[in-house]
Amino acid sequence: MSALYIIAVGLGSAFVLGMLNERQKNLGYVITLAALTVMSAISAQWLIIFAATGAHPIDIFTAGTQPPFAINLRMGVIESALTLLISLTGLLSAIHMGNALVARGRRAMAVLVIAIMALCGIVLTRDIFNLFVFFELIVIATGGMVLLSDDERAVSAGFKYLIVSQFISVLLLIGIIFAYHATGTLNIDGMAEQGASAFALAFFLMFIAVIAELKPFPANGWALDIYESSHPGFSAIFSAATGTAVLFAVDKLLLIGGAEWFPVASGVGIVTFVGANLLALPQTNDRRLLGYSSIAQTGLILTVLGQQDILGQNYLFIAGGLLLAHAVAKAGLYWLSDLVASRQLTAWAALKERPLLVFAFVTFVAMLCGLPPFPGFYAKWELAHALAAEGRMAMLALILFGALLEAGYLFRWFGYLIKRESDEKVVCSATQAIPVFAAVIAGWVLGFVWGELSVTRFGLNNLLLTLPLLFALSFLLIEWAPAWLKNTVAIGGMVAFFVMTYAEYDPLRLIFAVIFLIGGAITLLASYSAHGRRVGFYPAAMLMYAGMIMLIRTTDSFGFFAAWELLTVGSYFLILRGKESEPHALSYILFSLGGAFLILAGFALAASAVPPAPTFSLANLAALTAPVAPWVFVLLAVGFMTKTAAIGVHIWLPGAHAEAETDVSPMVSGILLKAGLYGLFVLLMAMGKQQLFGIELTHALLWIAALTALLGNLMAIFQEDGKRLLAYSSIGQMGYAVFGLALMNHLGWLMALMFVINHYIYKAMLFLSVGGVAKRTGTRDMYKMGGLITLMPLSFIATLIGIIAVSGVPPLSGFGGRWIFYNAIMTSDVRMPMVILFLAGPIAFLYLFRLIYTIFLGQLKDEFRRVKEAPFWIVLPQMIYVALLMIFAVFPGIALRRVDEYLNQFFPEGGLGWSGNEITSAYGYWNPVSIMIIICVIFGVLLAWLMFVDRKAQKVKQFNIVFSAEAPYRPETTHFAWNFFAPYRKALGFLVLPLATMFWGTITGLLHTGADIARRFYTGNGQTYAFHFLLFVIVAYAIRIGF
Amino acid sequence: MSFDWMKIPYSLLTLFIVVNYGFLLNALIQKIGARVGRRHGIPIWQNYVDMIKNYGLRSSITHGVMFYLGPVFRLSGGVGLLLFVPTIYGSYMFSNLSFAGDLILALYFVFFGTLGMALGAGESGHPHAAIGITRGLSQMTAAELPFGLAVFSVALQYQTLSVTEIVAAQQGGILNWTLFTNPLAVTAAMLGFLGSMMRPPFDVVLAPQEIPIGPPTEYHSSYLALMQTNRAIFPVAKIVIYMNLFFGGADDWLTFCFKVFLIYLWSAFVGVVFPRFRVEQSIRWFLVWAVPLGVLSIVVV
Amino acid sequence: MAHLAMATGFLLILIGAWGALTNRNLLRMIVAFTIADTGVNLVIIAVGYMRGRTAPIIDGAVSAADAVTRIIDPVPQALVLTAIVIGVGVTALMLAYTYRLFEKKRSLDIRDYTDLKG
Amino acid sequence: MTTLTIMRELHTRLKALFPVGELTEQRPALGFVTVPKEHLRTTLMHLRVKEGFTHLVLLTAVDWLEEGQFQLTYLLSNRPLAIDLGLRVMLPRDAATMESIHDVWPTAATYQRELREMFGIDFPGSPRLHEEFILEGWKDIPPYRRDFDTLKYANESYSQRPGRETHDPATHMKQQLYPNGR
Amino acid sequence: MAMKPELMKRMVKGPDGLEFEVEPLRDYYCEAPPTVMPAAYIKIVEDLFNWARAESIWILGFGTGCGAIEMRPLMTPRFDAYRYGVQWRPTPRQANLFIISGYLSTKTLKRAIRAYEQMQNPKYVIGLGSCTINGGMYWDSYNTIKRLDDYLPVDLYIAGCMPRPEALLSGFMDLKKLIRAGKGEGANKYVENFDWYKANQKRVIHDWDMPDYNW
Repeated sequence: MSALYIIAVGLGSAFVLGMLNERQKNLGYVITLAALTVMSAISAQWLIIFAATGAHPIDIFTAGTQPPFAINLRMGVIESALTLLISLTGLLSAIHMGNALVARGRRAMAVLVIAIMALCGIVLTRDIFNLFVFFELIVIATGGMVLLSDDERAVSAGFKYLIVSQFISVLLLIGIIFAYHATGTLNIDGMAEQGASAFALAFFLMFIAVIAELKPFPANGWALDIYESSHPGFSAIFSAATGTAVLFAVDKLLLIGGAEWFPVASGVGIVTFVGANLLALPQTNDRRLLGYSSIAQTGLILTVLGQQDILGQNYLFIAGGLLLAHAVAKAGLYWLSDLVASRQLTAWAALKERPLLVFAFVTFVAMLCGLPPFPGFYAKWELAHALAAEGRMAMLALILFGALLEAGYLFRWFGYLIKRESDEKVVCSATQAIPVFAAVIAGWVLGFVWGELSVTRFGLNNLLLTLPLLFALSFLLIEWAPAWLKNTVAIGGMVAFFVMTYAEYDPLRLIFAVIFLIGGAITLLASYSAHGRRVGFYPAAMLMYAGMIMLIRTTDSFGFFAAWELLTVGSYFLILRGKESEPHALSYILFSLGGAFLILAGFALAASAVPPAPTFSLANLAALTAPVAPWVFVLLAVGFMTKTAAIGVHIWLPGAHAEAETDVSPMVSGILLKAGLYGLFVLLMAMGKQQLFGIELTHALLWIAALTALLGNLMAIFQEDGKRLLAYSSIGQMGYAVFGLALMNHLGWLMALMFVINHYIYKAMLFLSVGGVAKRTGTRDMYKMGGLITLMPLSFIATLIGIIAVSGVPPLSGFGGRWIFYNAIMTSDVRMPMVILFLAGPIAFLYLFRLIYTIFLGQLKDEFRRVKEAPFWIVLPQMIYVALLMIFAVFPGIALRRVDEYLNQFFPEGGLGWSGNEITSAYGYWNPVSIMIIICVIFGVLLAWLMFVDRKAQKVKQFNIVFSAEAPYRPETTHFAWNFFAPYRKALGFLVLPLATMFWGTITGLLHTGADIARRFYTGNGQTYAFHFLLFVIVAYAIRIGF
Repeated sequence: MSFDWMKIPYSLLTLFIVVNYGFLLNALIQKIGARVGRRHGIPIWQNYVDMIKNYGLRSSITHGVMFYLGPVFRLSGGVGLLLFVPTIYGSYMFSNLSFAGDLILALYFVFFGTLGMALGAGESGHPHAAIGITRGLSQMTAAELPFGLAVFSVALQYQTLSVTEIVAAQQGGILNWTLFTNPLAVTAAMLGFLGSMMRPPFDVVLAPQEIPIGPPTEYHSSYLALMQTNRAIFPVAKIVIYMNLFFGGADDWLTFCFKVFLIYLWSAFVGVVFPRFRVEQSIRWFLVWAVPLGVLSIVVV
Repeated sequence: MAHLAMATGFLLILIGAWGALTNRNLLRMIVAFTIADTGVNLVIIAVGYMRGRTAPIIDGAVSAADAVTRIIDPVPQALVLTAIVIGVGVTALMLAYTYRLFEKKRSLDIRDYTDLKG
Repeated sequence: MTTLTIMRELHTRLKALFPVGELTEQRPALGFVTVPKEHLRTTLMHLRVKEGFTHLVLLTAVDWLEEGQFQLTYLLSNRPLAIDLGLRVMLPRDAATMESIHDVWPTAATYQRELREMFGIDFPGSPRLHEEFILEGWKDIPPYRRDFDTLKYANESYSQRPGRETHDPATHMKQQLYPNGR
Repeated sequence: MAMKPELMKRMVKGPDGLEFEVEPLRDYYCEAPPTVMPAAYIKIVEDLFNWARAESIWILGFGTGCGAIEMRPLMTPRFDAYRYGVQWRPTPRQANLFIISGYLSTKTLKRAIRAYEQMQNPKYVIGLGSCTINGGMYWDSYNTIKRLDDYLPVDLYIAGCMPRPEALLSGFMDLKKLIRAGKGEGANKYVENFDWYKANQKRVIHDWDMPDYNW
């Protein structure tokens, strides 16, 4: 059926509706739905035709003549897709607004149909004046639709909109008529042939008017009022469909304007993207926030349109991906917002009782943030690479900055949804659910389509076809199952995957694979202790593990980045599940996304120098040379270090790890942190030493690592919260590992690997045991515990072994790490950072002793006299870890020897010698078996002696202590635990001022203050908005054309 | 693995000599301290008597497993530290069990006893024990730092981590000692040494008048006897490391006794002259006076 | 003549814009917009005008054959017609809105309708 | 001006304001006056605020068993002038209750605790008044009351070692030093 | 008898919400009775031990009365008790000798009993000054015990008010002889007559708020 029928059906049904009896409301509604269905069907039919056959666009001539004498419409693959999007949005919104439409009657329905028709018209038409007419129709229709809302304030919002629209139409008309005067045609293609330079001012007027329809920042106050007050069904159209149509109109105008107008589009776009996102930060009203987000997204797409000169034909892939993701997600969110009774963001917490709706929300937020596997992700990747390839790093930086802001408020919102309390009930009728889930399905389908497109166009990878991700996503389908079943499936899947693939890894990756898969499976054993269905846990956890295993399996930059994002998102959901984790999860995702964006920028920059873009083998990083290479290094290194929580970007870690659930903490600490280390491994393996401004970057890394180790350890000793203590300890341990890597020699790397293995084992073990204690005692404050050794002996043993291992005291495996460390720094010529690391070493004793003493030793408290040992499933993995630790302590060779050989290809010099049980380096030697035997023998002999001479010792109770001849008052006042290292704080407390927290706090504070100041310009007065608009035009004119 | 079983009696011989020397040395140093105060001081065999008495006590109590194991850890730490380092340079008999590891092993094994003791004292549930441990650990972090730096400086200087090789490099005249070839490192280490000997001005850990008497508050009878034995072994074992690293090691037991005595005397000498620091004062003292020397020694070596 | 019309048109647009921006009264603003619309229409007409030609009506006075040389460009006139229609529609809508607003708050001052902002 | 005249002038001023008794001049820098119970607080406040007696040296009691009265003595000190003034308050012994002054001088709370334990004088509102102070588990009448027979109590509670002799120190030493008499 | 509030039974709610009773005297203190500790089976070993005990007298640093001031000079160059293997320990766990240095008020008696019981067998008590013998100048005091051996097994009295340090040194010598002769069995005597001692103690300590034996 001809595309003209879209218009015809729209107009015709509107007329029919107009002729209906006022009371035939249901009939009218049926007609409306039918009309919209037909319009959608036509669009869909054309889309299928074009997509299947790759046919050329078809021009439809009206009035029987060719342009310029008559209006012509064009239907192509893009047009069909857009009209389908618009009409489907319309249809779904109509379903969604069913009650409101029926209540308001046929006029409202007619206006809706007209609006959709006009939007399709904008997409289809190739005539500039026709464009104007459709625009005016939309203005009128919008004016009508706004009144659908129950919100009284919508009326004033609509009026403001009309005021500004009047100005826009004046500009547009004047522009059109002068453009016509100059070219003698109204046909867009005709005008394009002549070029806009002949009628620059006229074109400027048209262009700026159309852009104004996109509600560019800061001339957009009027539009936000509409978003906030109108019916969410209409807001969905206003955001998704109107935005789409107008963007396409801009695209058409850019045909006329040509390359010299691209910068205008880019400039307006990027200012809008950043500005609107910034202003969205302080919003508390959900719909207004969505409005800002819509504006920001259109701004981003406008930017992409403006970058056509470098994007070439890819701009459709990028802009399309962004546009579709935005439209689907935004429409979905608006529809979803109707289910929430109150308008504060926090009121969305009501949704959390409905897992499906939460899933929908997650899908939409992920789409908006451009997370894999949604279209925005592929688009973002392409865009970044294209921008970097042309050296437009400033633009890329702005885009990423804006995207980070957007992620900030969206994830904060998601945090509210999951973590806040709401006493409102969500009532979700079928008509409200259908559109939302249609959008969800559309989102996933689009993700698949864009994945396929990325394969065919760029040779990227369709993430939705990768096995680990599919495995993770499949847990969504079995969410109804009990937790133990899902846990078994998860463990089985991970082990099976390892068995299937272990032969494919080189020794280095094998270690990571073992930790990620087998290690992950062991930590999952602890999850058997959870009851119920544990909705949301397994998809998130499996997503994280999928990301991690994809990370080490991939060889190209795209796969790496995609995996990185997946594991970030998965771990975010996991962390968010913790009790008080809302702010910490937010800072985690922000730092992680910030880091991910740096990685993206780094890859993009690298790709610009190592073809083939847009994805390249990671090994090719080695081919990078001077001007680019150090920057790539810096970007990637900083990106990875946000994950290893290097000092400065560490502030997310303590809260995130401490607040996470008992079995999640070991995952995110013991396993997830290794992803960052793996990234650094890959980076350094490929790029080695780089210099920037004469600074050896690995030296800078050494400094950062040493400071991280020192300050992480120092901060750990002042924690009262056991899990926080462990979290800070992780920061310190990661400092050691990064230090080893940055040493850039054989033993340094071996040490880093040793830390990878050790840290996984003992940190997972310690987190489990402390988590188990916290679970039993109901608190994480260590000073509230004490004396639990007899009640929780197994947890105590795990902790004891753990702290001996962490501190590096022989004979346990921590010593191996220290031994390799000393041998490694012997060959390094950088000495000052080592001094810092030396200081960090003994400090570990302080917090480790505090951990075990204040929890297990000292005085048992009244209320914990009856606590039981931690649940079996939490103790079991700990015991496995104890065994592993012992084995690894005595036979480090089983893991290290192969890696040692493997590292020879990078650093032929300075490996270890393995003769029998003895391990030798160029400087020293170490015989773990002998050490273990000697120490055990000495210890055993002395113990036997003591047991002989002291065989009659009377076991006494906790208050049988010499208390200066007094009696202890209560266990609480006798247990010395709070502010345990007070003298240390007096001496060195100044080192642990929370400078990084203050720094980031100031930055976010400044952003919020700035946004709040900017908000004051949005006075709510329609005239002010009109004035903003005129000012915007003038400024744009001044910048573009000059006075 | 072929193990040289003769190592065992030889090591026990070393242990025997060092224990006795340690007992006598402790008493001697105590007597020297007493003479500074113009007292007669304890009999030279007093430490033996005390130890026998403590073993001879008939009753004892225990607060739990870790409390029981604490002294065992402590003494194992001392014995192990002694045996992991060759005592007499060039002697097969008295190279002890140093085949198991190098300098790093010795450095980290120092903490074995400390940690075990801290755990044992911790289980006694006595707040003074915990306070003493926080003080001890806090001070240790600062006091070990200059020593660690000096050790690293020496290792860099001789390009080895093997104690035997370090001693070997210092042979051939007093001027080959690290004391003269790397005076900065030695100075730093000897300042750090003061902090690890539990003598004034760094004895706030025990502080008998204030938190009687810190970690061992609850220990008595045979536990205390074990700890006394360690008191005899541990300083000597530690001094052996200093001697080997900085003062040319010892070729025979006579040199050994003499050097150990002199090094021990250094801490006693400072101890009788200076009053006591608070913990944060001693931390600052080490960071201000000793650590910069250590850093300097690493930079210039 | 055409220039005069065009100048008048722009003047009207400016007056309309000025009026819309300075008047607080909703009705006055609508009037101002109408003036601006008129101005725009005038400009369009003026752009399409060609000296010495006649109206683009093909009847007895102007035959279809020589229409190309005799009549002025018909397109702007067609556009104006459309523009007028649309202008009327928008004006009507604005008036309806004003009525609703007035019903709600009994005020015609635009400053009273700032419930939504920021 | 001598300390004595200062003291006398102070007494004159006090007398004009409060119904205080005559000044007992113990030493030039130490005097005592008797104050009615109900005027104690105002007098104390006046001395503290206007006359510079900022320091409560002690608060103690005397048991005038025969008069059936307790005498409380509030000893105040004026540091700059280096003079001490004691305020005496007489309480009936059978209803020994006195207003607490711990809000004026916090140290008074300790004295009042002691007085309650040793004399049984009540100070309503004084902090921790009824906690044991020196005696633990005391069940008899307060031991500083003069009707408490300490010897009898000691004999009842403790076993005396037989063979104990008591000597008057003066005669005993005389006998020791000059056994032959003089 | 008024029990201190912290020693009273109390209901406590565990983290799992279950309530249970905590009785401090039962739950926080060891209730085991003391036992007689026999000498080493082999006589020569016991002789060696007795010699060592005699030559290594560790005094508990606990001054109960004015006699405490006489013990300080013992550590000074003039008297230097260290010569004789005598030294002070700050904790009863490590001390063997308890010197009750002068008058002992009932309140201090309670602390003295605690400290004594926390010392390890064998342990010795010296009563210093006439107050420990028969009350001395406090013979009629309502608050001071008159005969120390009613409450603790005294090995040796040093008479005087106060005895000078020389007398103390002489007392140490006598104590050494006792110990070496195997007569320093006060601890076992205490256990053997435990009920008698406890009865005496409880008669004067009215607020007995500790277990019968303070381990």
